[in-house]
Amino acid sequence: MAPSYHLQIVNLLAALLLLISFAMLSQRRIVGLITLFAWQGMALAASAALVAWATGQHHLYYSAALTLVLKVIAMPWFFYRTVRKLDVDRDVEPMINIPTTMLIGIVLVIFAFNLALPISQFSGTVTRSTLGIALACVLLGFLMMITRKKAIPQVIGFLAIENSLFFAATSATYGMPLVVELGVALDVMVGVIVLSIFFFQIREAFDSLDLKHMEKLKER
Amino acid sequence: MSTGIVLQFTQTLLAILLAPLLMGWVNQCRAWLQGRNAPPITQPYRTLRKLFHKDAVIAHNASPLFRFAPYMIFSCMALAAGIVPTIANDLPFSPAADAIALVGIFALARVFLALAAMDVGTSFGTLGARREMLVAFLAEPALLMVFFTASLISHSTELPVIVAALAHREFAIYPSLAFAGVAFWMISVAENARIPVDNPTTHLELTMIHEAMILEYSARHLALIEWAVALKLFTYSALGIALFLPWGIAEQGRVDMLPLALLAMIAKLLLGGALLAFIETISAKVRLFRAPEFLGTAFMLAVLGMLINFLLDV
Amino acid sequence: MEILSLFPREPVQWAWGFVLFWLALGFVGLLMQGSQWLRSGLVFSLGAFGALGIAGVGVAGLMSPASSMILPIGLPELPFHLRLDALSAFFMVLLGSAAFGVTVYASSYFKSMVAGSLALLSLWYHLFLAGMAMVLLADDAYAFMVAWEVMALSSYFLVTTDHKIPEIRRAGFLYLLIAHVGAISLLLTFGVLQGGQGDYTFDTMRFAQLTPFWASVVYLLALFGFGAKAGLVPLHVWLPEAHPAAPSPVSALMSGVMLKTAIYGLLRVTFDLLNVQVAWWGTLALALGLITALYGVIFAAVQSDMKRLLAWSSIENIGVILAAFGLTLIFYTDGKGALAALTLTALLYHAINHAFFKGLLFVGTGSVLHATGVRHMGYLGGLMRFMPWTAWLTLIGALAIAGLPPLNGFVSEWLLLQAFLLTPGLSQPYLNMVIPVAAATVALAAALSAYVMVKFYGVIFLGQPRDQALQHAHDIDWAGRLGMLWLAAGCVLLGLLPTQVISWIEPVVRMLVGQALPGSGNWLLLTPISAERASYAPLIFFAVVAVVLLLTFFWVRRIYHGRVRRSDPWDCGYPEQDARMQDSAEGFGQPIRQIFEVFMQVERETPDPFDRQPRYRGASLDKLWFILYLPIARVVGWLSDQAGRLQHGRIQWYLIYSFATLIFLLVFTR
Amino acid sequence: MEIYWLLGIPLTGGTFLGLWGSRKNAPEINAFFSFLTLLAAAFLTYRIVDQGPMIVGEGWFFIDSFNVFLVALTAFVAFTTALFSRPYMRIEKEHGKLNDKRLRLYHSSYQIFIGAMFLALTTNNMGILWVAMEAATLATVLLVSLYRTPASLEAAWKYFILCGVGIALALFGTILLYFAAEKVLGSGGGALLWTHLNGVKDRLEPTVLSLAFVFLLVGYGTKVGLAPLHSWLPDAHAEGPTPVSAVLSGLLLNVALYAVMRSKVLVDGALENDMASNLMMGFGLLSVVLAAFLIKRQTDVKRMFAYSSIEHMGLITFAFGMGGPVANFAALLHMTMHSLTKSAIFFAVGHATQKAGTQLMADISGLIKTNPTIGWGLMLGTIAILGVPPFGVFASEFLIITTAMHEHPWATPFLLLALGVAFASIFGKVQPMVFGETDLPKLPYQPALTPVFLHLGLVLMLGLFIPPYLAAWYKQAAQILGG
Repeated sequence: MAPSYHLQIVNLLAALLLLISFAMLSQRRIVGLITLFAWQGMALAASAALVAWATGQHHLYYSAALTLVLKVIAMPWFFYRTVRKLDVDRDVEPMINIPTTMLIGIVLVIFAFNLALPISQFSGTVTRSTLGIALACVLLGFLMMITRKKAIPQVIGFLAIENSLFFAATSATYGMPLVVELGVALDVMVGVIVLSIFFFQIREAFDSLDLKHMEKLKER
Repeated sequence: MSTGIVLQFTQTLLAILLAPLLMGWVNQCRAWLQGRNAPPITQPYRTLRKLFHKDAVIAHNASPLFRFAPYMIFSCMALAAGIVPTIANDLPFSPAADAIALVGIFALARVFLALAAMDVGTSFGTLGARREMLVAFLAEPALLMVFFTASLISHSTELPVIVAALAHREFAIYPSLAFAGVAFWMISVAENARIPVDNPTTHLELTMIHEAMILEYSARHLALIEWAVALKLFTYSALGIALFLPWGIAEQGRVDMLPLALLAMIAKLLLGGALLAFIETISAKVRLFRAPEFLGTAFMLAVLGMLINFLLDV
Repeated sequence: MEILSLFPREPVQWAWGFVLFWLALGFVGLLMQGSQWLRSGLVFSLGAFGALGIAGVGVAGLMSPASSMILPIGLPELPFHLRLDALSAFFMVLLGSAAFGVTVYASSYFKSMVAGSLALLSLWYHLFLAGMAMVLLADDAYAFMVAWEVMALSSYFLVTTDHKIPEIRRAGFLYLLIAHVGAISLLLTFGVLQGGQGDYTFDTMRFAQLTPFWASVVYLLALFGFGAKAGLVPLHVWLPEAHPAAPSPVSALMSGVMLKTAIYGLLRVTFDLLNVQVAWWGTLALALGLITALYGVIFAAVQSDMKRLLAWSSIENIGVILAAFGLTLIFYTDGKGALAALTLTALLYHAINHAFFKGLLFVGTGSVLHATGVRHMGYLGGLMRFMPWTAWLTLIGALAIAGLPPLNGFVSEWLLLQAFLLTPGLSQPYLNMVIPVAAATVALAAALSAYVMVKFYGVIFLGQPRDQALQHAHDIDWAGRLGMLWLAAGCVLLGLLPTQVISWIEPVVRMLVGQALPGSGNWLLLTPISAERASYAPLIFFAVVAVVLLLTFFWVRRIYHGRVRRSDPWDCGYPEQDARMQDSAEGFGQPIRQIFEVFMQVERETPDPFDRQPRYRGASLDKLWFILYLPIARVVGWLSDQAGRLQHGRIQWYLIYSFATLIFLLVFTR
Repeated sequence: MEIYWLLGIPLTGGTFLGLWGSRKNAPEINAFFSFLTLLAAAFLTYRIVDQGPMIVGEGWFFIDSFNVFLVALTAFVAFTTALFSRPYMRIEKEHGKLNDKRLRLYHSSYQIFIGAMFLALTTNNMGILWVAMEAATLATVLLVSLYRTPASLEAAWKYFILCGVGIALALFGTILLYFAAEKVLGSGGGALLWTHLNGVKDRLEPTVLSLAFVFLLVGYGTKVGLAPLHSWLPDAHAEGPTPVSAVLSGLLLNVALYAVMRSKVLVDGALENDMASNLMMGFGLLSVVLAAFLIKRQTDVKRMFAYSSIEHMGLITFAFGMGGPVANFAALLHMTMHSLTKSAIFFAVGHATQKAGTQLMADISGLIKTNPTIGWGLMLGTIAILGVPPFGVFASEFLIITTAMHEHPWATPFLLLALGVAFASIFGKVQPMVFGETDLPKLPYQPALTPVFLHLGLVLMLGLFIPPYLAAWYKQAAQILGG
């Protein structure tokens, strides 16, 4: 059994993750959003590594490294590039104003927690309580996707969901089998590539990344 | 059986021969009532004779149906007169056609008359046919209902059985029969083209029904139709008598009763004819559009009679 | 010996053989690259031969006990079960005998069609026949439904043969839609009837023990499903559209035979598959039947399109049949077997009668259409002189359907009315009240149908031609005449030999209600109950009329000279004589319209005094369409608008849907 | 062994076509690879029918009669679609809607898409199943936006985002599954193998599994197109090229439903209640009804048939929800029939729209005149999909509706209503397209309609006669699904 301060650190990281999610929710500028996303990835990698060290699940080191490479370096860099290229770095007006979003977010967190409460009892892992936080992050990411009106923030929300899923996988269950991890990572990478193609297509079709141009297909 | 056959033929023949007489009698009564000096009672026979002697004039575009119809109508009426018990009961023909079939026979004759009227394609012919069918579609079911009322009492649709049931049993009051009687009266007035529904003596195009249909007929065809009309009147009167005052009709195989029956029959017919003439004189012809209402009333009365029968009599 | 063992013995095997023959014929007709004569003449006359075979099989089936077989097709646990018992055998006879005449007629009617469409048409036509036969043979729910829908589908394609015309397309669409909805409700019927665990054979259904509630559910669903096919008011709207749209022989089959398959199904489910009957079923069916009969005949009276008129009159006849069905149920549930037998006999008798005279009338209009190309009665008239065959044969049909003795229509009506007369003493008193009114309604409908037929026949065949072109109308050729002759002969024989026909029907009646009519010893005399009760001897009747007629004729001829002079019609001496002065179809229907205007949505187009060429147009439309069907359509449209609102293009909203669903489920499943 | 061929051929095909680029006979090569895949699938199927279920590759792959029949179906439809797309895409190119680059993209990702679906079907590992589903999505996103028109881009974007989110939820569900499993099976690779899970399903923790199933259902359900998660489906089907629409609604939806069913089996084992069944019945009914009413207001033919796919998927889901041998059998049968018929319809529609130059039904009429085969193909296909016998769709609908009436009578009014409305809407719109007059000239080229009539012929045959081995196959599958 690993000494308890590991757990405290992991829980701390979990709290940090939640905090970052909230920050993303309230962040207006895209660049800031990307930075937060990078930080989230960092926290993720750290927690993965920590859990790996604490529990001796070595394959978690690989996933930690993978996360570091993908989500802290590759993707943020890519997003910065895109934003610069398409210069879309303006203030992002969310559909619902920030305070309201925050309130909804808090409600969601409470909901997630007492949803996860009965489950975490059964967890054999040291970091059972993190499941609730992961779930909360998923829901917050979802909320962010709903509230943002531009393409890139929406995608970042999507990736935030991916992050929290990954967090759930690592901290709550000590990681999925490595193959799955790799597969997931691969999918995420391909997804991002596809996205990059998309951004340019959308850009050249609508010459902006604002989603309001994409409401033509409907029942009328 | 042989007596039955003989009876059957005599009765049918008698009916065919006597029918115009009844017509003449009615006309005579009416003339008296209206204060005219009457034609002789044999006037109808003279008319028939005259008509048979004439050359037939037929429209160019008349089809064979036109010439075939009068014979058809006549023979239908003859059969009808044959199966209604006038003087003797339980005739060999009568099982061949019961009350419902009788209605069917009338309908057959009527349809042929209407078709013949439409055949030449004159404005009046079609008009008459339409009006005739209009009258019929209410009168026919009403007549059927009258028969039903009678046959619900006698538990049979066989005319002889009905008559037997009504005549040869202890006297009983049937409220339903009262309704049926009134209905039957109204129906027979309509069916025989009498006032107040139709007027056999008018040729005013606005009002005529029956006359309009036979406008194109002449000579022997006309004669046959006239005769058929007389037969119809006779048959209806006989029916009314058989249903509503059947006393005196000879029972099964009672040949000795026949003369009495014959006398009773004639008496009743004279009475009925006079009554008909009287009512015709005192009543005015209704407008054609009122005719459906008149007949509707008859229909309702008949149905009511049947209902009453279910309520009270059974 | 091998050959002999291959050789079918049971009637059902023969029936299946003939069905196969029809199917094969259909595809041969599709693929055959021959002359028109080869196609229409050969294929259709072979089809007629098949029909004759089916009729023969039916007769054999009536004679012999029920025989059944199993085909190696269908669902895995559920191969097609076929069974030929008395009931299906009787309807087989109906199908075969009516279809024979119609198909013989068709072989000459379709001669003038273009090759391509004729090839398709012969395929659908024979598929249609085969489908109807299979409906009668099927002994499990799946086979039944397949046959049922094949019948509907092929008839749909027959209806839309001339699909260039939008009205016809609309008619076909309406037809298939209502047929499909009815079919779904039949599915539900069988869903209740099935033993569960997917055993759909009728045999197991016969032994299914249902509570009265579920039995009633089955009955109502079946009434809906079969009623939709039979044209029961208010499910009748497709019928006056589809039947006129189809080519006349097809209309004849649809009206004469296809509607009867619905009656067959109703009898099968109610009396054979269900082993519990509830009293009020009969009253419901009786009421619906009477309403249908009256509604149909009233609208028939105001039609001006001849085929539409016939279609409405089909609705009337179905109504009469359904009323008989209701009476049968009433008597049966009331334990009055003899009366049930009587009404059931009347029902079956009327069914086969209608097959014959309606078939005859429809092919009659077919040859009118063929000769003149006109369906609207306002442009016809006087055809009796140009096409005597058609005219005289149609006259028989018209008299028969008008219920006049001594033809067949009268017999069934007579039997039905007798049943009405025998009702006193039913256990429920309220029925004793209902019955007289019912009897009155039936009588009224019958009388009105006479009105309708006088209009139909008089306007089309009598009077002066309303159009000069009609002068050149030519009669149909010999094959067509042969077909019509067969149908007309059927009308006459069914009218003259009721006792024989009833003795054929007897096994069916015995099978369904347990007993049959007591036959009188005398083969001339039709006595349903007893000689005192009622009797009818059409042969004597006919003989007397004929004899009297001949006697009078010869007497007149002998005594008086037969000189005849031809001249213009007199017409009260009016100088102007014009074909347009005759009653038009609308004019003839006018009084009825005036009396029953409440049921109709009347559209009039009256000319004002200053019209250059004044013309009058009047149409009496079915009010039910406006007060029932259009509102339903509107409600559906409104609902779909509401549904459409959900889909309004904004991705955030779509995400909210998923989010809400997720949250809801999470809350819901805790 | 066949299994590796099955997975290998499409992937090599994809890469090869990617390299081969737009040389002239790329479509033929595409069809050729699809044919090889079909062969491999046939061998595999034969093996399974011969020897029963088997586990390959130290437990990574598991093939039983349930997924092998989907494999066969997928391979077959993929092959016929390749045949159809060969002339179709050529003409699209002639019309200038496509260029060589996109055609190459189309061909290579078509193969990869097929490969991904095979992986999803054959894998034994719930995690890999998820990965494969995601891969299939990614492979098709760019196909949907192949025409680069604003509309197609929008459709693809919605497809990507909605399905991405959905699939992410499915991943969370999978994690929860693993979370519950590792306590029974211990952590490591074994804990996600379906066979192992199936072995111990009654020991899995119910509360966790119910939660997991909610996530899995919402996640994969999005890809099945269950209302109200269906919003992406009509857009993607209507805007993508027709072959893609055909495989999307003919195959992808099935595979997604397959994933749902795999997890349902586990959940049913773990929870003794019928929570999963009720959920599926609810979703199914909702989809059927909603789709029926949405069909009524369509003007675009492909969009309309996309909604009809939703309707049928709803029907299948409802049937699976009812459970029991008959309903499961019916649902599997309906899966087959729907894929065959719907893809056939899309083929016919593709040619029709290509000829008319529009997807608006109002502007298409008289197909029977311009090209009888297309006309009759569309007409018969429509009749088949509407559940009119003797076509096979009726067989399954017959079983579904009768069973529903027998076991859940409350649901039947909705079914009756929905089927009636759907029939009226679809048939009322297709009839004037097929029948009636038109001024369009006859087709200049011969359309590739062999697939259409091949499919319809099969559907017709299955409606009248289901071969015993096929039936046995269905029955085993139904049993696996807890018959």
